[in-house]
Amino acid sequence: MQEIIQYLFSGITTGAIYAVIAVGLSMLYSSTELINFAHGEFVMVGAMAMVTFWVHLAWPLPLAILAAMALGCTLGLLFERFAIRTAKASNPIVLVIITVGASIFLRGTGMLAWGKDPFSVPSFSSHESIEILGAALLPQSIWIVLGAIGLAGGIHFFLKKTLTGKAMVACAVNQKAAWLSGIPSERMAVLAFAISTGCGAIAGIFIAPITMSSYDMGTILGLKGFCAAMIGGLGSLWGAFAGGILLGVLESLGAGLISSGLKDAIAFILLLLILYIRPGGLFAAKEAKRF
Amino acid sequence: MLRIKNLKCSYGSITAVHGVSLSVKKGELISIIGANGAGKSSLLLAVCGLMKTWSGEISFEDNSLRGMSPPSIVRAGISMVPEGRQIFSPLSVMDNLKMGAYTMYRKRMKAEVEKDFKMVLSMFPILRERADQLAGTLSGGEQQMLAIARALMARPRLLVLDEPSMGLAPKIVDMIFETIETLRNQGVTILLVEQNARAALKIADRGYVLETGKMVLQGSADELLVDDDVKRAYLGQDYGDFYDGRGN
Amino acid sequence: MTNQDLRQAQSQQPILDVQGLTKLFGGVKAQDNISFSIEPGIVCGLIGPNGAGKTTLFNMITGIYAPDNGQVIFNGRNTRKMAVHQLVKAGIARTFQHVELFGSMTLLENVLVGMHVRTRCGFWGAVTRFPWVNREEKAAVEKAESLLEFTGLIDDAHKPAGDLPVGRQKTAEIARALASDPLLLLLDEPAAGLNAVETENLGQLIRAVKDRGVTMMLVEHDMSLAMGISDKVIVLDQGRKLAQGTPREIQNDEAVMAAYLGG
Amino acid sequence: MSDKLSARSRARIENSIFLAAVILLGLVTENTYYLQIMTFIGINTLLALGLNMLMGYAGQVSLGHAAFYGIGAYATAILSGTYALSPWLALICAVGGAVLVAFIVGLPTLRLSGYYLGMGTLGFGMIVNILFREWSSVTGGASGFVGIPVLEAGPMVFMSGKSYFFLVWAVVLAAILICRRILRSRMGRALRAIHDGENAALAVGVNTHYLKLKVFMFAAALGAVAGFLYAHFVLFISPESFGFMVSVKMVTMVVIGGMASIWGALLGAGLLTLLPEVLHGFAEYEMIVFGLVLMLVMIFMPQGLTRGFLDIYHASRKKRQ
Amino acid sequence: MIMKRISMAIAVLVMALLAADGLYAASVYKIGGIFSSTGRASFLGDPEQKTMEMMIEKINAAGGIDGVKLEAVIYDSEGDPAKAVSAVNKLLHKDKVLAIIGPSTTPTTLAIVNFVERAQVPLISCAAGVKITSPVKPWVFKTAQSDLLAVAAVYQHMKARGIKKIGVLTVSNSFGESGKHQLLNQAKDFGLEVVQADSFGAKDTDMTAQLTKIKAAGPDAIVCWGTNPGPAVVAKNVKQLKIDLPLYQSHGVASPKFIELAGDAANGIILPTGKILVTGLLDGSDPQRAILEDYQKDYNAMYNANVSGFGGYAYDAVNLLAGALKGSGGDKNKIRDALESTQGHMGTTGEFNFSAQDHNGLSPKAFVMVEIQNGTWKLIK
Repeated sequence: MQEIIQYLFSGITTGAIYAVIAVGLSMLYSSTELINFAHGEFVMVGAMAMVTFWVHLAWPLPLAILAAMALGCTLGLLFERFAIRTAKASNPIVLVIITVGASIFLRGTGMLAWGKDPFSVPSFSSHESIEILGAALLPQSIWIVLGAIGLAGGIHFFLKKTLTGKAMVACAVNQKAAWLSGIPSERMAVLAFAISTGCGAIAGIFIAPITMSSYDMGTILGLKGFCAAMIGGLGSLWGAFAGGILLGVLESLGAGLISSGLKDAIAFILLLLILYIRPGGLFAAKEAKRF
Repeated sequence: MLRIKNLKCSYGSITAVHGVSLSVKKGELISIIGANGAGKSSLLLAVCGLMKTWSGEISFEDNSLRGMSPPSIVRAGISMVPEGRQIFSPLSVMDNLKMGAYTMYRKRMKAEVEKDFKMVLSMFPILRERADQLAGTLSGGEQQMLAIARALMARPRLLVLDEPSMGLAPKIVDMIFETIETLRNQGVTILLVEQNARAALKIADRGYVLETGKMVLQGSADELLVDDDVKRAYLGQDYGDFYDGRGN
Repeated sequence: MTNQDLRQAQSQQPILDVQGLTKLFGGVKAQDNISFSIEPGIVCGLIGPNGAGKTTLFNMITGIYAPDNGQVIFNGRNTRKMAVHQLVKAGIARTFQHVELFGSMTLLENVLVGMHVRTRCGFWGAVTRFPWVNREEKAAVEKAESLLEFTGLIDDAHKPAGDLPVGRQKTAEIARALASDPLLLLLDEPAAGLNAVETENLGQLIRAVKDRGVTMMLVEHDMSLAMGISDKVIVLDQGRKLAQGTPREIQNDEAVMAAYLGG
Repeated sequence: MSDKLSARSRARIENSIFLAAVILLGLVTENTYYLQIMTFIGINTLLALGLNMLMGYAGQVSLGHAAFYGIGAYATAILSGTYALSPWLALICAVGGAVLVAFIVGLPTLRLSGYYLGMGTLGFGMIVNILFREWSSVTGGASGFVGIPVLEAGPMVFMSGKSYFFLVWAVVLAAILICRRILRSRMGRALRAIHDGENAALAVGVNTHYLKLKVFMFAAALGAVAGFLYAHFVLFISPESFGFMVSVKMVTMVVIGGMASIWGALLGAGLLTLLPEVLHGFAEYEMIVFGLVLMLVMIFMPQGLTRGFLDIYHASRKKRQ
Repeated sequence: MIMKRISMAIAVLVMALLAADGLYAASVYKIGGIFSSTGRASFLGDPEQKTMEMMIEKINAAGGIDGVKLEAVIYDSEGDPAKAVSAVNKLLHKDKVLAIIGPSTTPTTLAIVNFVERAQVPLISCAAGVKITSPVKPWVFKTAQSDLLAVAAVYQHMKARGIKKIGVLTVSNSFGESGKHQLLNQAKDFGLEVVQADSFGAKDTDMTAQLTKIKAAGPDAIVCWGTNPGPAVVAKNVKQLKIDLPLYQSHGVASPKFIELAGDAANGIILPTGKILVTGLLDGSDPQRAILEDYQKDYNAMYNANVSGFGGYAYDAVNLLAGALKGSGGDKNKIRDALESTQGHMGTTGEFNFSAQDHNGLSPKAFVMVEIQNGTWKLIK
């Protein structure tokens, strides 16, 4: 029993990270119908920026977090402006390959900027774990889960309550009508990119203290985030969130109860089953037909 | 106010409009009628900037619209109620209206937007009742009213309506046309594109008849209402006339 | 049994019998209890204002949409469980409102694809090129060329379909549809985008196809053509059948007039 | 008729030029290193050819194609290495196994579309890769499989160098011919029809799902052959050579070369195999340059290199006239 | 647009031309190197490459070998077997090297052994896997201690402490897998019982699930076999889960980086290591001390960084090769034979005694056990 609770705690922590990554991917998808395969690299940028700003430059924590986020947003903005928008591709697979190129480029840049060694970042608060029902809960896990909820909530608020957010939704549901209402959809796409990559950076910021950061940490995380977004249903914000948590918990339970070597396989088999049974994901928002 | 000269539109290899000219004066209600595929919608797409591949001339208040994007055309003062309504179904009715006022908000004219809300909601009381509902849950007629209201929120000097009666029950159609008439009486210049010729001509000042991408008739609405050719444009000639008529 | 025999055997009963078709899109009835039948060998016009549900009806007959209620009996068979390609094999062919030829392929190849259900060479046939494969291919090409001859497109046989003018593309779609030896041919706005001369030629072609014994249904907005060519006209309005009759009956029908010109 | 004849004879001329080029390169090149690079290009071309049929013509993206590559390699490694079966028999088993797996996986997966299809194939690729790694008693696990025999056919021994170069390129040539035959046949016409317009293809009676499944199986077979050739060339395999990034690389080869083009597959495979070799000179900047080249090619030549070069050629000719 | 495309095309062409870099011949001994300088195993390859470059420079500064200068040709395998194969072919056939040092990892080494065997070029690998030199392949040698010896050292220590039941946690890559194999195989010889064996992914961010499972099995100690950064996460997770058991790690994390990554959680961890890590703590009489200090000093002066055991493998490899090159006149067979008959060569890793039966040449004495205390290493005697 105690073990199960421990597995759940671990799963929810990892899941919350996947969730933040998935939320960023999903949000970009819902406004531009693009999956950014470089998303994981923005997670890396966030984590490595924390290493630089907080550990090396010893900036105050809030400032370091803000700076790391800003770096993520700016890079996303530049990426949209100079790569995605310049590309006049009609076939979305071409855009996807561009993001693959960007991911390799960013990884290379990261290696050059931060070197090949991994780094460790201290926890936001004390290291001591809290004991609940005989299972240990890390304070950083609480930070991560709270952060994930806060972030998803924040995006929810932005999309539902602010004029710009609603305009972004409007562009996503009906770009033609949005244009006819005077909403500049290109600017919305840039904004969506910046927010999405910002989310990636935030995931990196949260993850840095619980694990080790290195220039090549992003790929697998981006992939897991992609899976999570798929499980939840592309374009659905809370679906992505739930998908992330579910994937994390499945992995943890799989590792704990069945086989740690096969845990990823277990997660992927369930993912395939979900896709077969509910082809649009658990919380399908709309038909995802792009390539 | 709006002047179109020798407009030609084509999609790929299909030419939908072959050299159409028309004009709309301030305060007028103009109807363009014609059967499906006559090229009415293509003409409107060109006016609103959604179609780029047109040649000829379109000018609004003496400024050419060539190369302008839809948002800048909205800012210039033309609002369009698109065919099939195209409301933002996952947003609430109120939010749909806010989207319509997007350019107003961006011009920092919040006070005016508030006034417009009042005006629009009093014109369409049903929308006030459903202000918080998701737009997708409205009935067809309500959606059409919402689409019109949304377009009005941008304070257009020219309102363009594309087939507002499409797919609606006759009673609702009557209501919509009454609303359009009221708007005209309030001084809004209106360009109405319709299949429903009688209803459209009844409220219009002048009318144009399009057939297979060409302007075949134009004149005052009253003249057109009684014109036999209008009927022909819709229902075709009868069997015997067909091959003779084409043979000439 | 060849198609010719089939046609004769079935000639007594309607080739297409549509019974109470209903289709909902998000709770809205796009088709509401539509019933009609079509006798073999006739041309049936299907008209109605935009959004009346004509294309939806076509999509249900050709198996692209499954009806929410009602059924389609084609040539004595209920088509409910049949996939699109099975329906084509059974003898239903169609053309599209917006030309949907295979643009990068030549006209001849387009027509050959139209013969897909009447030929059988698969992967191994393609790789091994056994004599029967070559024979089948040769026969198919000959038939395709004769169809292009029939539709007057033979001069363009080896040009990419996408490079042709619209008029010829529209005709080519009909040739492609005929390649599957259909019993019933559905034409969706064949005259859209055509000029007067082309429309007239199209009328001639439709009559020639009719003379080959193919039953046709056509959606058309060019009323001169629709009324001129049809033996029977069905009028749809807002997903319901409004009227049915000869062209002349329809032209004088009050309800039709109201639907088109407004009340 | 003259148009048709010229199209056919053009294909024949292309093939002959290709054949001549391969033979010439094989005879002239003495340096084993260059031969080996070209051998890898050949293996990658096989992969790209199969995937190109799937992506370019059937319009189905697979992000897990390395799985079939791996199945081919591991099947032959285990059968010929562990069980001492003749490699040529192992090849038949490898291809058969890959096709069977493709059938079982493709049946439900190909019903998905867009990103969901991408996800489905990605998941499949991951699962297969994890199996390679975890089933260590059979596959050798993460440390890889040692002891793959060298290919022999009668007196011929295919060791690295010329013999293997010719073997691989003979297979590539055969694969190109098969692809061409398919594309010119009824099946290929239906495929190209799906590429031009899936709805219309469906409406003229093409069973699109079945056809996609067939192409998926064909691509899997080519992948398995490539895996077989890889295994007997390198004589060592490990799960890393068949991971997710390899799948992505294959998709990139197809897209960068130009979809729905046989020579595009060759060009894409060539570029993506050569580029890293060339970029060794950039040392630490290798990844940056590689990413940039990938992005720039896709931004400015979204149709891929084949079309991109043709466009440049046409443009320059127009200018001259 | 067209200009852009043309310039793109030119760029691609120029790159292609760069491939055909110059062929020049000189009377030098060309030595090849293949290391995982980037990629997952860059922590191995990077110091190895740097060390090799440094050593070659040093030897040349001293006048070369028999008056002939050495030239290093080094390629990056990125830890990818296919890239290693391409690199080895380049070395064998384009650069025509006399001998090859590296690669850094077991799979990349296994991937190329067939090629060097066929080309009959001596290879001195820097990877740890037992499979490399067992069975013995005539042309393949290695300088890294086999994990066989590392496991023996760890189990020896456990046995001395009276530990009976252990939990095993390994990384799922070749290093961890090979380690797991040894851990499971040798346990009986030392009277140990493995109550739970688990693994984690090289890029996993959290190992609490596996540790919870191991904890539940009730072992007396936990052994983690992996390379950075995973084991550091394990160390942290063990502290966080309040698992109060001795934690053993492998020589794969024997570097200051591990202490930096694991922070406080590193304290109390016991691991086997080559002597290089604890040079300062060694007895003055230790025969390896002088050579270790030398290496340390040179490396520090050149790269302003601390040495690691991994770089030491390359150091030994270059020295062994240099010894074998002497008097060989560039004959590969002579080099191989000289390598195989090397006896009593003192290296950073240990004392090498090669023979026809042993191409690793090290004994368990190559390892010492250390404990991390207050962020530094403490030698356990």
